[in-house]
Amino acid sequence: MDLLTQPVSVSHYLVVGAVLFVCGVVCMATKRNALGVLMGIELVLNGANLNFVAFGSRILRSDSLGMDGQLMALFVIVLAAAEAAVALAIALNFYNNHASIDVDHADDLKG
Amino acid sequence: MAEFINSRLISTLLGWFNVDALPADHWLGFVLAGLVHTVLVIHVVAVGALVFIWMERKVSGRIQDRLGPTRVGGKFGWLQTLADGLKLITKEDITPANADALLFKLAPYVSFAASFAGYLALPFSDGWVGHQVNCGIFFIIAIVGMEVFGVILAGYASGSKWSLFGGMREAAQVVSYEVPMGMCVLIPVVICGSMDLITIGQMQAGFFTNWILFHDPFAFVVFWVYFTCATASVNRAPFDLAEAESELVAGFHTEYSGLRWSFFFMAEYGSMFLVSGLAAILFFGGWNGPIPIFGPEILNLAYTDAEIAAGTFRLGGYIANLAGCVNFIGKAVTGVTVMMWIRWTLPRLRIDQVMTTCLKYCVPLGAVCFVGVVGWQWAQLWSPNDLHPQQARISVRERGLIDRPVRTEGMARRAEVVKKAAWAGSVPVQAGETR
Amino acid sequence: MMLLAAIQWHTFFFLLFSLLTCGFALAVVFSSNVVRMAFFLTISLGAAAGLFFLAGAEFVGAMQFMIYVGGTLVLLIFGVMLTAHERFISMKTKAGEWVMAAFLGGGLFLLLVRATLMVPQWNAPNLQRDQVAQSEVHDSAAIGAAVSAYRADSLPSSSAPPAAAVPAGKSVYLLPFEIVSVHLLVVLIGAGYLARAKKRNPGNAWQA
Amino acid sequence: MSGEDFVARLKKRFGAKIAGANLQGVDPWIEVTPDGLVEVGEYLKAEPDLRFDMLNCISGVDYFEPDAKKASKAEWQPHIEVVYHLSSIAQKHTLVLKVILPRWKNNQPGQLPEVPSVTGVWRAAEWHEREVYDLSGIMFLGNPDLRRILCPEDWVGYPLRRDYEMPLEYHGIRGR
Amino acid sequence: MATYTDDPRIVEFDVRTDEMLVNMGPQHPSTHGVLRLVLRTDGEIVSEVQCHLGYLHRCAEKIGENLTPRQWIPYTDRMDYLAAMNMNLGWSLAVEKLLKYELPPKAKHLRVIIAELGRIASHLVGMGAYGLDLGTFSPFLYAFREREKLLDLFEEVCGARLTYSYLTPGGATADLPQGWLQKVEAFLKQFEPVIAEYHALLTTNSIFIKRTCGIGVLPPEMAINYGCTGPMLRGSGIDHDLRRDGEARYTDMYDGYAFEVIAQKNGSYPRDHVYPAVPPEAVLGDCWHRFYVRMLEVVQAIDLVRQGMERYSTTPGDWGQPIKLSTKLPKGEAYLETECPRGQMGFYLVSDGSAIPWRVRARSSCFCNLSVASELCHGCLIADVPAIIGSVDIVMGEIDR
Repeated sequence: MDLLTQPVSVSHYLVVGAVLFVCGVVCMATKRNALGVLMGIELVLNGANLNFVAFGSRILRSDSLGMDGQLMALFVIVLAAAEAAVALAIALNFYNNHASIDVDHADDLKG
Repeated sequence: MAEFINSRLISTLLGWFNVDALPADHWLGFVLAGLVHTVLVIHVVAVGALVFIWMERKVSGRIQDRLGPTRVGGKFGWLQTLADGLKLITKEDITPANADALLFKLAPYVSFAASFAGYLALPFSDGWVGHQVNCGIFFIIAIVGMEVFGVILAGYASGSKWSLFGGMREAAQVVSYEVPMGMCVLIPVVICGSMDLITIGQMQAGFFTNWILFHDPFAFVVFWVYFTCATASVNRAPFDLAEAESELVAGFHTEYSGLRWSFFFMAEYGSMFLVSGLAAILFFGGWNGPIPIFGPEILNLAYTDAEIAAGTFRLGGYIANLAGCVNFIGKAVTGVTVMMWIRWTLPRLRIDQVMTTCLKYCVPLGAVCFVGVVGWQWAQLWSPNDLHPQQARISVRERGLIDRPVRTEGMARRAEVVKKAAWAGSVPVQAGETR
Repeated sequence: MMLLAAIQWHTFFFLLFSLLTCGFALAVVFSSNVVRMAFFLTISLGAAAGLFFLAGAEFVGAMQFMIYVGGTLVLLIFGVMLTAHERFISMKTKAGEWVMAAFLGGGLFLLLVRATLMVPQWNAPNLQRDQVAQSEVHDSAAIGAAVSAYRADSLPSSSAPPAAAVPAGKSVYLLPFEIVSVHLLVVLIGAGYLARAKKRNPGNAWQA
Repeated sequence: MSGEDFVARLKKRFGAKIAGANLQGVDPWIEVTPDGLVEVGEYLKAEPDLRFDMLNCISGVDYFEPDAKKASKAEWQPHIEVVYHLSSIAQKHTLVLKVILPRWKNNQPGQLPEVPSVTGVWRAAEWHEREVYDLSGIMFLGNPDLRRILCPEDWVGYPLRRDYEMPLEYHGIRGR
Repeated sequence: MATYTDDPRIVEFDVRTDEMLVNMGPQHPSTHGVLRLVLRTDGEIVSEVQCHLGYLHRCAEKIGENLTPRQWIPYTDRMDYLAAMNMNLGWSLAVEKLLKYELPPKAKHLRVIIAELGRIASHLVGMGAYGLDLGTFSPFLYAFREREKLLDLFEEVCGARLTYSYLTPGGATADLPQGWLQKVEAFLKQFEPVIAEYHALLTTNSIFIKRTCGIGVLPPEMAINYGCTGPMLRGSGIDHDLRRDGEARYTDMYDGYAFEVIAQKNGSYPRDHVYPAVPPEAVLGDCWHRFYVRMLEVVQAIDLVRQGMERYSTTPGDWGQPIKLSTKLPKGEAYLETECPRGQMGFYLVSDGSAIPWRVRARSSCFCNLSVASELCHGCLIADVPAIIGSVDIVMGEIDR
């Protein structure tokens, strides 16, 4: 109950960010489906985003990064979208050429 | 609201039992206020869907030279949808053997939740909003885009090829239409300088010439683009490809029955109202009537800024707000009716034609209008709007009609930002800004 | 009653959203069905958007909804459906990989949390946050302004003239913003290039 | 389009492949042997003054009387006829061709009589031949997709044959 | 996204999806009854369509071998149940041809009136249902509003609204009731202006034009080769109508009537000065033209009904008593085709001299028209499949018999 009665601090956010980050890393490491790996990357990026936003939030800390945190988060989101599009295109091309989406089979680059 | 509940209702109640009054920011008030808001908004969606489905039947009936429902619940078949709802509840809830059961069961709720969440930021009248999000437009557009998610899930999880086609079509269509829709929505934002729907609504107060629709020719054109895109993004005919009953049987909800099926419908009608309401706020003055009966110009009943800031309650102000709410709902329902009218008139487009409409017509038109509106503002060309909005406020004040400061906080803040920045010497002051 | 009265509602919602975020992130990791993974990821990221809202970054939250949840994930699911062969829907991971990943992940997590908790400033909640929230310029217009040229949140006070390399009040984000825009354009063109129809000789593999 | 002259003209060209003709009936007809059918069809379609470009109908008619008493009185021997109704859109005239076949190939019940398919001449023949195959039990050699069309694919027997008996049961559904 | 292509065989997408076999039907909203189409699709592009028939097979031909011709009339009703009058007519004429039966002239005019009204009723459904196929519901109800009035008229004539069994060998089962012609005239007067509504809702609607123009183009040679008839054939620009070009026994009925075949000649339709112009996107033989031919045929049918009524009321004599039920058929065979709303419906009748025919055969118009559908659907989008099948205007009862 201690958790509930205390105001949220930056480190609360950082822990959540860490969980997302680690989940993403594990996801990237264990998934054999290329799209699963892609989802892991999204999780990692989001973990980072949470940190940026937390550091930039005036609500959590009075001497915060200010707007820079939010701006970085925005850049990350936008770039993640672009990255997803490119990665998806690669995955689909891989699928077309190999009739598989298993990244374990992706070790030959002959296409 | 929370303060009101705490300080007025609960404290009065407690007073009868000689218990100490609660502080204005007591949690109980917040919870109750939240509950009241939720229940209100749920009713807008759920009862709205009931009414709209009834209306759709009546409208389509009249369009098609027949009567529509006439029996259940009196002369006009008022209760037809309710009867149907009861029927749907009692129907067997079937999950196909091929379906991904978890996702299949969740999908309708995802759709409904997305549609419902949009109402969080939709103001029904001046200040009557679930939560005033300062980027409300953006929020609603994002949420409307979320609804597609439930549809895709339903399409995939049904384990039926027709459903899958429906889901894929929906995904392609909605993702594409978000682009022009975003552009169209930006235009009122550019004109008002705020993403806050309440601010945008407030700025259009006064006579109907102040509606953004009439701001300039580009804004006028862009409304039609917006309405087209909105129709497409909520999946209404002629863009209802995801369900396309003559091609895909019923598309993404082919395999659904009973209550789950009805959730999709609630979501659909909820979204229809949502985008129509957004259109009303963005282009048609929101809750402001064509003639400002309650405004300072005529009866002067509406709340003043000071009153809003202080949270005072006054009957006149309340009535003005109520009238605004009626006004707003009227406008939104008109939008919904037009969508119905279109649905029962036009044949359905083909998927590639839908894409063409989006990419070849809506996007370029939206872009041109965007540039046009920016140019219009920059050149300070004449506009029936009587405003570059904040100036209009000022001019009204100068004419001595009202003596209150610029009411829109967001505007004031932004003006301040610009002023400071100008001081910093980094940006030229934009045309139309106050110095 | 006492307990309820003591609850910080901001914290309550934070916990709610963070539980959703973390729970569904874990579900993503442990699910082997790729479509369900995508669905869990959506909820996880949606809840993360809620956390953004709670931190006062409303614009970023809405952005997260629109681009991540509405765009990127729909794209992902699209990809999932295009490759939705039965054998790719569920792909099991070998036990050895799980062990490896558990070690790696666990170590990483401990490291991160330790690092987090080591800085006392980060642990201290902001007790004046109500006042801060009032004065904070979190209008989306300010973000727009910051992206393009100037900053509303770090204007110099009149007493202290700017001395840094980047003058206070000015924003350094114009160039990155432009780069991102060009990048997006390139991606758009690339996507169009990939999806275009190619003419090939008649009687190709299509008929087989 | 079936006067004496026309028959003579065909006979001159195809000889024994024109097996006979009946010019007295309501609809006069010309009989063609199975091996000459495609050839005659191509000729009829190509010849500029004939131009039988449309195949209206193919029908199978089974001449068989299961009742022995009546059969003895019948004027014909049991046989099966395939009737081709042709018309010309350009020349506005019609023609009836017939191919007469034994009821069973080599007189062994169960072996379907064979006719070459005219699908190559008139595409319309494809479905008509399938229908005749389905209902009357005539094999059309060269039809690209000779499957049952109206009856289910696992149906037994040819319903429009005179000696056909409705099955007692089909997939658990009572027949007679 | 997939783009529309003329021939998928020469186009490949870099992002390819797997081919999918999809069942359209037997229970599907736009297959007009119980037709099953198996589509092979690559994304939204259909590469192959296979029709499976027989779900409505009711052994009409087999039944015909056990009934006298007049008794078989109700079975013809159930073939093309949307134009049952025309089915009755076709069979009656075939039987009369075998009997060499001469009709009284008044009966012929009666038959013209009834057959052309039947054509209007049928095309109304065809038109409305085509709207349904393209996703607009209202024209369907507008069409049925008028059709209902027509059915009222038929009901007055023969007591039935769908399966009339009115025209029989020898004439008709009864004369037209008193005052009926006035009612028909009143109906036609009311109906004529309504056609403009249909044109506004469908023919000239720009979405409709976009959905139908250039889709499912049927070249005239292919149409003939596949044995397509009726509006399918005329929609491809072939000037052929059995009412003019058919057998004497049938064309007799229309002798002296002012009548023009509805087909595009020299780039224009006989009546297109009155009705909307052909849109520039339309290609001869596409869905739009097939639809348009039907619309114009309705107008022409109105004209023929008017002429028929005038002749009927001025011709003295008998309206044509039906032949006796036990009339012996002469030995021999007869085949006759008539121009039904959906194409040429042929009946073939073989007799061994008894009252019951030895063999009865019905040549269905839709059967041939549908056989070309898989060729037309080659390489179209899924959404075009209902558009094409709808433009063929099939009635499964007639196909499966």
